[in-house]
Amino acid sequence: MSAAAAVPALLALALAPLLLGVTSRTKAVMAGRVGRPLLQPYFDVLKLMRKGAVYSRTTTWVFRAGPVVGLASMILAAALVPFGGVPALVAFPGDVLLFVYLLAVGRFFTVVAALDTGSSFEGMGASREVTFAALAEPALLLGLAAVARGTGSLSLSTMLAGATGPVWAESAPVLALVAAALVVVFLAENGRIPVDDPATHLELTMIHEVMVLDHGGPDLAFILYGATLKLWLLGALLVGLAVPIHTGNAWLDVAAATAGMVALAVLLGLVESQMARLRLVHVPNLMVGATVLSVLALLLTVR
Amino acid sequence: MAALLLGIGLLVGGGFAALLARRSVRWTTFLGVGSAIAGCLAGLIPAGRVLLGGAAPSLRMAWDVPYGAFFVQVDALSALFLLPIFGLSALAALYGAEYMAAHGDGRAPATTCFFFNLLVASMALVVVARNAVLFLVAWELMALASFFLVTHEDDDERVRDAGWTYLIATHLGTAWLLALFILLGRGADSLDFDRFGPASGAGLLFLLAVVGFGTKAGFVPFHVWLPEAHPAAPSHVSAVMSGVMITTGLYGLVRTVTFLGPLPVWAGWVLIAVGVTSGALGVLLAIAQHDLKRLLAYSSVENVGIVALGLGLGLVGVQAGSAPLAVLGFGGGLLHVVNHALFKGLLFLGAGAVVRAAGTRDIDALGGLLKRMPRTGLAFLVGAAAISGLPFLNGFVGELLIYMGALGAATSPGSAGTVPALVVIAALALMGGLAVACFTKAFGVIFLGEPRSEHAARARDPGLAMQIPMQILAAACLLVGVCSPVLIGLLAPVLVQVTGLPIDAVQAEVTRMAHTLGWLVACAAGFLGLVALTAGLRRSLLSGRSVTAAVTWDCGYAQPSPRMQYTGSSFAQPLTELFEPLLGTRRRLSPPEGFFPSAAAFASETADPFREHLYRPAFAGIERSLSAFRWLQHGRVQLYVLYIALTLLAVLLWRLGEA
Amino acid sequence: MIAALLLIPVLGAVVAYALRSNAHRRAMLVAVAFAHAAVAGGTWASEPSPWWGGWLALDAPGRLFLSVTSALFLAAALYGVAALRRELPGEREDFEEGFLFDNAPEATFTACLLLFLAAMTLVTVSQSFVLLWVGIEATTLASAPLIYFHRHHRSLEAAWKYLLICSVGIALALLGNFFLAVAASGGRGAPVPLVLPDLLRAAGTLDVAWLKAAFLLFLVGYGTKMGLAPLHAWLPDAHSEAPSLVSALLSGALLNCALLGIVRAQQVCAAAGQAAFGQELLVGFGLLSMAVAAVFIAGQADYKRMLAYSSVEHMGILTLGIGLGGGGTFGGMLHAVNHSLTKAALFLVAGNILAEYRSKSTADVRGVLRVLPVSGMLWVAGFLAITGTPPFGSFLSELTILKAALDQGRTGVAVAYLALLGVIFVGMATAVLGMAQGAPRDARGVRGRREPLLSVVPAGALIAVVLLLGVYVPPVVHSVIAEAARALG
Amino acid sequence: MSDGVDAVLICIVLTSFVLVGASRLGTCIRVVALQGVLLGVLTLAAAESVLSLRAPLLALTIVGLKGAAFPWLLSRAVRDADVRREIEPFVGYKVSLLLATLALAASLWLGARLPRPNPAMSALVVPVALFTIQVGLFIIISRKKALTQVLGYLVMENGIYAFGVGAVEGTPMLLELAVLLDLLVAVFVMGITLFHIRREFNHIDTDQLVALRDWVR
Repeated sequence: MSAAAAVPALLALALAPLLLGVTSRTKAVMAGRVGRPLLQPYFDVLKLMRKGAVYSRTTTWVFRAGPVVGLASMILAAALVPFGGVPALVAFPGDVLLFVYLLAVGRFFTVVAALDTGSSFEGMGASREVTFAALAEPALLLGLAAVARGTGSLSLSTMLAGATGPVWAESAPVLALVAAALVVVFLAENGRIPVDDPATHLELTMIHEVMVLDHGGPDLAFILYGATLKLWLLGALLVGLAVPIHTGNAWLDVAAATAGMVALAVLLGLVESQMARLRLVHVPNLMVGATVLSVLALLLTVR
Repeated sequence: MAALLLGIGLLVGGGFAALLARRSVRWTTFLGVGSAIAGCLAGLIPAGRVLLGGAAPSLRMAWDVPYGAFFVQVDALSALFLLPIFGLSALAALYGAEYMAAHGDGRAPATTCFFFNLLVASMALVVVARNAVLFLVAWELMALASFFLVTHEDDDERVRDAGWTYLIATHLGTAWLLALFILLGRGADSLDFDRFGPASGAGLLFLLAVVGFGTKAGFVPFHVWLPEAHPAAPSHVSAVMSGVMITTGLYGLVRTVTFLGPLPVWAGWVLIAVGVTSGALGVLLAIAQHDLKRLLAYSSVENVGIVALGLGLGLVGVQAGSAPLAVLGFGGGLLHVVNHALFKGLLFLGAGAVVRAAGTRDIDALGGLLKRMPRTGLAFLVGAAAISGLPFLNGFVGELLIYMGALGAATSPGSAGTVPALVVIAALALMGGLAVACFTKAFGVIFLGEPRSEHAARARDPGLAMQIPMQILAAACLLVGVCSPVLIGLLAPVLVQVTGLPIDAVQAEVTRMAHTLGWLVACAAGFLGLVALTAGLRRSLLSGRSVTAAVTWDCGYAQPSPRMQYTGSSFAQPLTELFEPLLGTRRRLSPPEGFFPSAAAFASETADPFREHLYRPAFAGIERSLSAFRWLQHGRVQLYVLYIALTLLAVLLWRLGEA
Repeated sequence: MIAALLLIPVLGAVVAYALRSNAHRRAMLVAVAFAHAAVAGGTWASEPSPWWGGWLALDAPGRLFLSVTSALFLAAALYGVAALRRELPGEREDFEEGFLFDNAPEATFTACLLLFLAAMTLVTVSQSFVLLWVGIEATTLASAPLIYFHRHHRSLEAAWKYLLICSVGIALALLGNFFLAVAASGGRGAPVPLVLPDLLRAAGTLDVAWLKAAFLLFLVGYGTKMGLAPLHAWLPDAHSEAPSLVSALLSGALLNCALLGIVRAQQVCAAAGQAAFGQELLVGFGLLSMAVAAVFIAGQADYKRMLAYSSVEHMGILTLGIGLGGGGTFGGMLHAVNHSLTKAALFLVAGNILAEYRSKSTADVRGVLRVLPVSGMLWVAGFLAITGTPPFGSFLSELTILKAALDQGRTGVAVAYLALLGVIFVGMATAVLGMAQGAPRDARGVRGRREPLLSVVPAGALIAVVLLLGVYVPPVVHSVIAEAARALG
Repeated sequence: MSDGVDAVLICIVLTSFVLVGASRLGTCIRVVALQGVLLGVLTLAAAESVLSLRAPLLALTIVGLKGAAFPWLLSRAVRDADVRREIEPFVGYKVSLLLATLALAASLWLGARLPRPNPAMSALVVPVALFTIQVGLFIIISRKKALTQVLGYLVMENGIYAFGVGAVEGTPMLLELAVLLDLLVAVFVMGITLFHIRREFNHIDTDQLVALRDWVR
């Protein structure tokens, strides 16, 4: 693997928080406010890293392990995702499955960490997290399967590299459907509106945010950073699929992809400022809808 | 072969010895458990040798029963199943030594030791038998031994019911097998396996096998005995039953497939359908349970479903003549059999430790055990992560193989296996997500938070005899995950035998898969590195900063109490509500009322839908229709003589009328 | 040798009637049983010479059933010592309706028991149809008083029904004998004496129509005695009311004797080339019996009646086997042996349970395994054996019969067979296990006491033999059964 | 010769009809006795040679037993157990007679189907025998009293015996002996049982004997 292969991972590590900044700025603008600086997420993470920590007497090492494992799995996942046509650091047939299941690892530990506090709020959040994730997983995997079928590869790098203009030309509806499904997964996995509302923390209707109520200091920093990474990675999948720009020049491609990411962040901001979050009982329908989209995509490829 | 027979002999002999030494608990335990462990170790030798490429030893002796012959053979397939059987049983026996002793319900554990050894011996015999009569005898012995183990605490009404349900289910299942084997050996005057050739009506025979063996394996809807029996048994027995005994059903199915030759196209579909239903319903029902051991039992149904998915894909592959699909499907399925033995055994042993320490199986009465029994907790966590199929543990590897097979079929355009493959992918994805939900619930509610009852608060880690097996199994889960590139090589001979593909084709697939797994291991190393890194970072950040302890953030409630915690039922509520139509969960709610509500209660219960809506009515119906004929025995002697007269008339008219 | 077989029990009966002391009489009973068993065992060693010009001789089926009968009688006699000890002298209370009743004098009982043995021996050794018939008639008359041992109205009713129904059956069988005589004296050729070898030799000359009619009458007549549905009506009553050791003999030995009658008839038919004629009927009766048994076993409230119906079931099974022919016949004969031993053991154990719990109701009995450990164990083992569970012998025989059915491609028969076996298993399992397991209800003052050796050893031995037959069928037994099966064509 | 036999056989049929139609216990017993005597006559009539000692002996025993002993035994039983003298049938007399006629027809049909056993002997033997047997069975089935069942059994035996004497030529003595033995012990034991029944229930109706059954309304 060449040095270039490290680029996607490094970009992810470096720029992930920026997306959050862009999104919140977009929302602020839409709301007619000035809003926080673009780099605010970086500041938050750094600030939190400098703080001490308060642990509930109920908690055990699991609580402390949660953020660590979560972040580690995200970083590893970052090594699997290509960016702008540049293959990922680690690419092998089947890495797509590893990627999906790494998300599961992160979830597993976040959830048990939340349960470790014995707080009913965090239990509630945990329960919802696993529920919706279980529903999101088929959508994600089937969507990826559709891409794999379209590109005849089982490795993310080649799959996304394969999603080029020509492919779009011939099977636009498939990729479009998959992209749509992935958008839903993207929103759900990252706990964004309309599935979840990252802005509030103590509503009984919260999912992701309420799980980390008891975390503070570096732990919270890890969680925050991990969340932005997740946002970036799923975004990268989406962009890699939806922005099939492949000039010969790697730098241009990367630049284009980055632009695409920013655009995605802005889009996300727009969505969040336009939509309200769904009632929880309706969220499953959204997930099932996404799964249906993936299945449709597959049927299109199978016929 | 000698070693195997020695092992079986040791097991049986030790069992009888334990019976004879009934009087003294110490001697019973020593003889029973000692012989069990020794026998298992002896039995492992030939299994290991064969898997490492040794020749398959076999022994054929005359046996003076109709159609019978004492014909046993350890080929690769047998060896693959012998491995978990002996391995897990040895550990369970060791565990049982302490478990039963402390379980002290006044009765010496002699009978338990005896039947445990008998169970292990018969399981081994089942997978090596090469004669239908021998197989069936071993098969029924296995059922009987496990039945007596299940009804160990038979003074409990529920345990008795569980026992009967089990005995009846397994006996009725065997009826199908009788028909299967006789039809296989049709016309022949011997029922040796090597006489069974590609039979006519393979499809019918296949269905017989699916029903007959599926009853033992716990395929939905033949699984009803499973969630009853496994909780009722002592935990080390549950571990063996759930970990390996039910997989003998899968063994039988695979073995039968090797006899049948070319199967109809729908055969693979049937298995996949079974796998989807078993997997999805199994895990959903598992999530809905409050009883820890019931939860684990249902999760066994799920895992059997996963195996069925793999085998089904394999069959489709064989019929479509696609080597990758066949190899990866069967490979994944069989590997998952071994993995399931490891983590399900581990989880049941852990559950046993919990039940013994806290005196209850009710998840909602537990909590905060990780502080009180840290070692058990750690082992259980590993098991939970493994069974959820999280990467770098053994559970993931098996599922990965099946996924790869399915994806491969899905991506190769125009392959016959596309649609089944996609079904499998969707099913596995859903099960994976639900499994995470299920076992975060199990681990989280039991081991984390605050204890919800006095018993739970007083729980302590068990002694070494129960610790060691759990730790070994936990280590094994890790090892299989990490050594997978090597281990998968061992599957090659088995796969050749099962798929009937040429060795080099299988070998090629296996090496391709090993390459992927190699990457996986590399990632595992990277993952460990990253974890260490982040952990180190966290430590260095926290060093010198204030780290204080407080109560859990309680949103300003005056008095947070353990009873305010999220219980298992509430954790599962969104899913149970979502899948209400499938599960038929019953809820009883008496909400708080008035300004000063005195008492409020909420209880939810999820009974087995098939037991409730299929079997209960069916059996009741049969009973009713039978009792409709009771008037025959009317009591009047005149009537009885009338029967005789009518019979005479009937036969005369029938037989002489035509003559 | 045959003379000894017949005379020992007869003389024994006379002496038993004469003897005054119960102790001596019981000792004598056991002694006779042993002697008879010894001689019967001897017949395996040396072929006994025919007697009465070949009217009395021992062929394969005869030897098979003679040995079973003798063994069962030995077991029953030993058990009888313990059982008779349990019978308190004078009036005792009936535990179902609470009235007082007394027993028949033990002298009569023992004498009838021994005559019963003599009669059954006669059946097994007689080659002449007439003697066979006389023997079966004699069994009825000898066993009726045994059923009426407890002198109260229920056992009297049972005895009356037994007597009347079986007499009717026997009468039909007698008519069968006449028909056979007609067939034998038929126009073609000289009259043939009704002795098996002669009949088999001259089978070709028999008049087919009369032969068929004769077979039908034998089937219905002896079938009544054998308990084939719907001719079985006497069986549950007699078995439930008779003392347990009598029930054991009725179920284990007597039914076989009746079967022997049918077997003989079938032998002649087969020799006359009419094997197929009977087989259809036998299959039909077999399945019907199993079905009827299933009806009454499912949810049966009285465990002795349950065992009785199970006898009907097994008579059905082995009739089915014989009806299938070929391997099925072998299975049927083997099953006859397995069933006799198992069922006798079960009845003996049932006697222990009855004596301890003083109730025949399945619902009243709980926790036998705790109260009477040995009996409880035998009870469960017997249940497993009777339902054809490996490693007990009946598994092999039932398997063989199923194989015969499937090999002949008679799927319908096989399916019905398996289904009925399943239903019956469920019915018996719930009853038997419910009795064996759990903790005893203390209502009836049930308290575990040491079980006298003689009350459990006989049953234990029988079960052990069945177990042995399940894992090893000795070649000599195998050959005899095979020979018996061959005789049936 | 043969017409003599026929005459006897017809008489037997008639007695059977009377038996079916009779309403009083005493009558029945007497009719059965009469039938016994008729059988004795039949034995003589059917014998090939009157000179042989066998036939008269047989006839004598038959008459002795069926004509005298059993009827006496039964009527004594009736006297001791002050039973009501009616038959108390389940099936009315007219219906019974109708059924009997049908039975006669059936037995004629059956007799016609079976090859004639003994050319020398009257063709009526087989049908009559079968008919008598059916009547016996019918009486057992359709009458309430235990005593009538014994009667029915006797009639059945009569039928069988008639068949034996009439149809089976040159059969070994054994068969007749068998019949006698059967009658002797069967009726003897039944008599004893009747005695016990009377002691137990103070009457000999069988509608009390329905305690043992698996069916409850």
